[in-house]
Amino acid sequence: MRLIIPLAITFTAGIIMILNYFIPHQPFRLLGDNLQDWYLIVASGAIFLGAANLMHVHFRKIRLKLKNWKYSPVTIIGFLVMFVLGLIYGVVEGKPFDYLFLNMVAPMGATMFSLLAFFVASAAFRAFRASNWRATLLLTSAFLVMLGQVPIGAMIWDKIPLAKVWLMSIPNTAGQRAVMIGAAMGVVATSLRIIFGIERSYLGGAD
Amino acid sequence: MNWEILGIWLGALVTFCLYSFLYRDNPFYKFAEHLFVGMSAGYWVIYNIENVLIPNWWQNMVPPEGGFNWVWVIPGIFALFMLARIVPKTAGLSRLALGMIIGTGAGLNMVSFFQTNAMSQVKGTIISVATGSAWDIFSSVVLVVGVVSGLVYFFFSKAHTGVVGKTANVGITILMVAFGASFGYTIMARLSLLIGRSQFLLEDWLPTIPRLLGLGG
Amino acid sequence: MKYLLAFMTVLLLSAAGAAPADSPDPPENVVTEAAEEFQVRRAIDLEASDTPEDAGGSVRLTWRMETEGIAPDSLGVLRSDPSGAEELIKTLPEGFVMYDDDSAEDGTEYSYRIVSYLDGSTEACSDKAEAVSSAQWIYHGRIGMMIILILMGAVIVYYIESSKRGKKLYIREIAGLTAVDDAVGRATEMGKPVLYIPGIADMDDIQTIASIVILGRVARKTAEYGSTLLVPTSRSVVMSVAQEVVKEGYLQAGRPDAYNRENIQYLTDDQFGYAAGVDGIMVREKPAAIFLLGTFYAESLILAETGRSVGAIQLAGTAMPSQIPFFVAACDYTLIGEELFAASAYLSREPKLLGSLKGQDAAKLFFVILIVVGVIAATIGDYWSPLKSFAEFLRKLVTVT
Amino acid sequence: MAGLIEKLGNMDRRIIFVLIALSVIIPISFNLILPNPVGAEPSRDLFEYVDALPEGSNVLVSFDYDPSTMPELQPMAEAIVLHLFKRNANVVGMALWPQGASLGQDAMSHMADSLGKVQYEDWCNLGYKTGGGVMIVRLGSSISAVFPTDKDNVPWSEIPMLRNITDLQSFSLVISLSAGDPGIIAWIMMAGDRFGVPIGCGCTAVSAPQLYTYLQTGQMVGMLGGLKGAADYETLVGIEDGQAVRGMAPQSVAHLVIMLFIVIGNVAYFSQKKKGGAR
Repeated sequence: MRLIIPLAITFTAGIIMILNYFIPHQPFRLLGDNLQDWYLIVASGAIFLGAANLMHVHFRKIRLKLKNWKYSPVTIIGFLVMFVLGLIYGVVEGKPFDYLFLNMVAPMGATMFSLLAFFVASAAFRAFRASNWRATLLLTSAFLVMLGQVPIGAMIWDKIPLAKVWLMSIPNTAGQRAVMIGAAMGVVATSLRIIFGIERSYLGGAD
Repeated sequence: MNWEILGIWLGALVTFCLYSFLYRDNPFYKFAEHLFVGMSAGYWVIYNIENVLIPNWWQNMVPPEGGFNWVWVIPGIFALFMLARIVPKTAGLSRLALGMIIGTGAGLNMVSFFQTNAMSQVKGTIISVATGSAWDIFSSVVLVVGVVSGLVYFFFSKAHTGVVGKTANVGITILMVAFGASFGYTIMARLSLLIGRSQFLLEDWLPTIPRLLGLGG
Repeated sequence: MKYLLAFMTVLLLSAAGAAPADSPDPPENVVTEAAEEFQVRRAIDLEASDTPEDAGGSVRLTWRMETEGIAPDSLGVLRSDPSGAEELIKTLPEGFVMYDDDSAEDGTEYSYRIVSYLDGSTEACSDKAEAVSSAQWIYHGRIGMMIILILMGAVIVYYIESSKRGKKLYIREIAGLTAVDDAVGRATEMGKPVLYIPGIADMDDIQTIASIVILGRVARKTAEYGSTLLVPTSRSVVMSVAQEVVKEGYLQAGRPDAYNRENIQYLTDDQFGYAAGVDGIMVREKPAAIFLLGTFYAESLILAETGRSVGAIQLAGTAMPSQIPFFVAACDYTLIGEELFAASAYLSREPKLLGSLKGQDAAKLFFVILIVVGVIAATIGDYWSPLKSFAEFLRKLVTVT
Repeated sequence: MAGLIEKLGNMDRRIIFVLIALSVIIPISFNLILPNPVGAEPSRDLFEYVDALPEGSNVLVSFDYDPSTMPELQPMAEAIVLHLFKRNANVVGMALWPQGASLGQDAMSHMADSLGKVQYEDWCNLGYKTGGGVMIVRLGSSISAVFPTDKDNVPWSEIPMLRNITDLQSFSLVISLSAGDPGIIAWIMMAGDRFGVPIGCGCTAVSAPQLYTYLQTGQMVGMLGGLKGAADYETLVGIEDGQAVRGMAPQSVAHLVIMLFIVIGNVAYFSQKKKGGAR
């Protein structure tokens, strides 16, 4: 019983968004636009929930002296510094909040991102082994494309860059398309199940 | 105090701390990781306030030029429902907000995925395979066969035996070639990121050391 | 030399043209012969029409500017209603060739003209153009898609209903999903936790929802086996939904006492901040099984490689085509694209979910046939034109604007 | 020996990490430049197309990017503009992205100065206009109607080199340096498909894979993809120590290291398998 109202809201919202896509006439245009704005606001407002949880988890860690609790103050202070500076100075360029973002948060993000250069290497080393013919194909096409990407490929044989182009434009396109079309079917079916209330486990228990 | 140099040093410091993870987990990484999680969480809270809640909600509800738009109370209430989870007694209210978020997402995703991922991809595959050189014809055939057999691989209600099985086999084979090519192609972009960080350390940070020593001496 | 001559001529011409405009007393607000005398460019070919496929209240104006003469510094859009009263509705910077009048009333016939201003005075004026605004009920370019979508929805709903009525449906083995039990079992034996990562997208993303449904199944398994389940999330809403779903899973397994809310925690919305945090959890908690299901971007390999290095069994799944290769390379099992969405049906074996899978297959079959027939028609159409137009028709059917 | 190979097959991934780091740091520190031979690639196609243009051809270059993608696209822009100037083409610049106009200005004036080319006679910059694809269609009927003046408000009629340019079909080639949308796809659909103007493109490495289709169908005459494409064009034009060519050195070394590891992994795998089979 407690699920009926949420499911009704889900249904209404879903149907409005679909109709809004096909019908330019009012009231669907207005409803659809509003719903998207509202969605954004509700999802953004929820961030306080996450922030509260983060603080709760780390304060609890300190209180109960759980494993690695000594690092929890770092998270708490880091959060509070950014939060308070943001409230005081706003996101204006050249202010402390912006300074800390540019000189600490952004470089940390870039560094984590760049770890990928190491991880693609180790993943390639371990995964690309010709253990069966399908793995051999995976390995060969990766190897050819890598060769085609750098000058050494053309030095070995001037057709290697061409092979790279072909692999990227034909089998790669075909594979991507198959995955995309299939995934779209999955999305449509799942959305339908959600809108019609057949899939409702995301709401948790029925009672 | 030179703020620019301090900034470069802060950036370099956290960069080294995070890179130390490549060796093994260690106190430096733990420190930087906890700092990163905390600071970025704080950043995103402010970001959401400044870029969504104030312009998209507050300024619509209470326009700077005066007045009050009652409609905008509704998303505010839904957002409060979401936050009601903090108190166990009112946690059930969050389902209303959840229903709205998920319904909107489902409706929106359904049509947009169908358009960009299904319709346009199918359209791109309806081609004539008999144009150009022998090689072009071969390529077009591979493209069409790849898409079709790839789709057959995703059939769930048919056992992969007989013709279906053979076609599905061709499909997964082409998928593997595609994955290999895509992996190989991406390596360059990933290395560029490392090159960028190395240039920061070698060309921005390293030269500040003699300058600092010069200042100190 | 040729250029130089041309340049000189142009200079002379423009000097001659520009001089009167700079004269001390410009004529004021007259749209008379003066316009021609000074040759200020005017708008030509003005066309007004109802803005297509909108909710009404809008008229679209398009025009071109003359290419000879002095450029005006701004343009004015004048509108007169049936009573004949003319008003200036918009002043545009020079260079515009299009304007949507969004203040039109549906059903009223308006007459428009564009005037050219120079130094604040009206120097030239276009011919008039009339239009009536109206609202439309459908986007014409989306009718084909609507038909296909309705058909697809009907087929899916049909199969769901027929399987609810007890029709037995076959579903093929999905490599990887059979491993869920083993993975959780192994974690229990080793006394290590299970780590579940629901991607970095928010709850509106269908992949996240699919992942959350699977999380419910995994939670039930961990509750039955009695191992710890850790769920770090990158979105607040996902965190609260995950808490709800995991709690329900433990309840269904009859172990509500074992549910620990603290194990499902929010880290940060930041993509790489989240990756750093999850990496930390992986190396410190050393999970025996890791599930990476949902929407992933570049962080996919950062997570999968670190998980690999701590020796966990990894099961990944995503519909992001660009990230699948990395999961295939670094994980033990990978659900590719649509398999992620099929997983909940496969794991639960609920008839209505299986029915929707069957419906998906029917839809795929439709597209396969469409592609095959289309390609054959287009290919033969190169030599026999009736088939060419049929191929064009099929292509148009799947064209969305 | 066999034991060593086996050990190599299971080597600690940290050894790979160290070698990857070195293969990036060393070339950067020593400013290494490696030869960059260009095979029969889309970048060569574009170069040869430009190279075969008759002297005095009109070429439109659209700078559809912003500073975030400069590392990849600016070297392309400079190399292409240099080549066009060397071919004595009339270069007309414009932009679909607001910040592209000034980036294009930098590239064109920099290259023009080095070759003694004169603004308004050999090149000009029409600047930025909003509207993407819709605007491009308008260029098909009249360019001066959309751009009555250039970027610095010099009237169309006062720019001598524009005298013989009326619409898109006045151009022998359109090159879009494209970082996304609006960009090359709009040019292909609106200028290429509708008005039959040959289209060339320079794009980021991320967007290159999806653009290969247009090469296959002949909707583009050539393409520069990412840093490699930029380095190719620099090499073909003869810029020996270009920005992109220098950036390719760490890329090449690191690629080689990764490929070497793949080979080692497979050798180890097979030697192990052989041993297992013998048992």
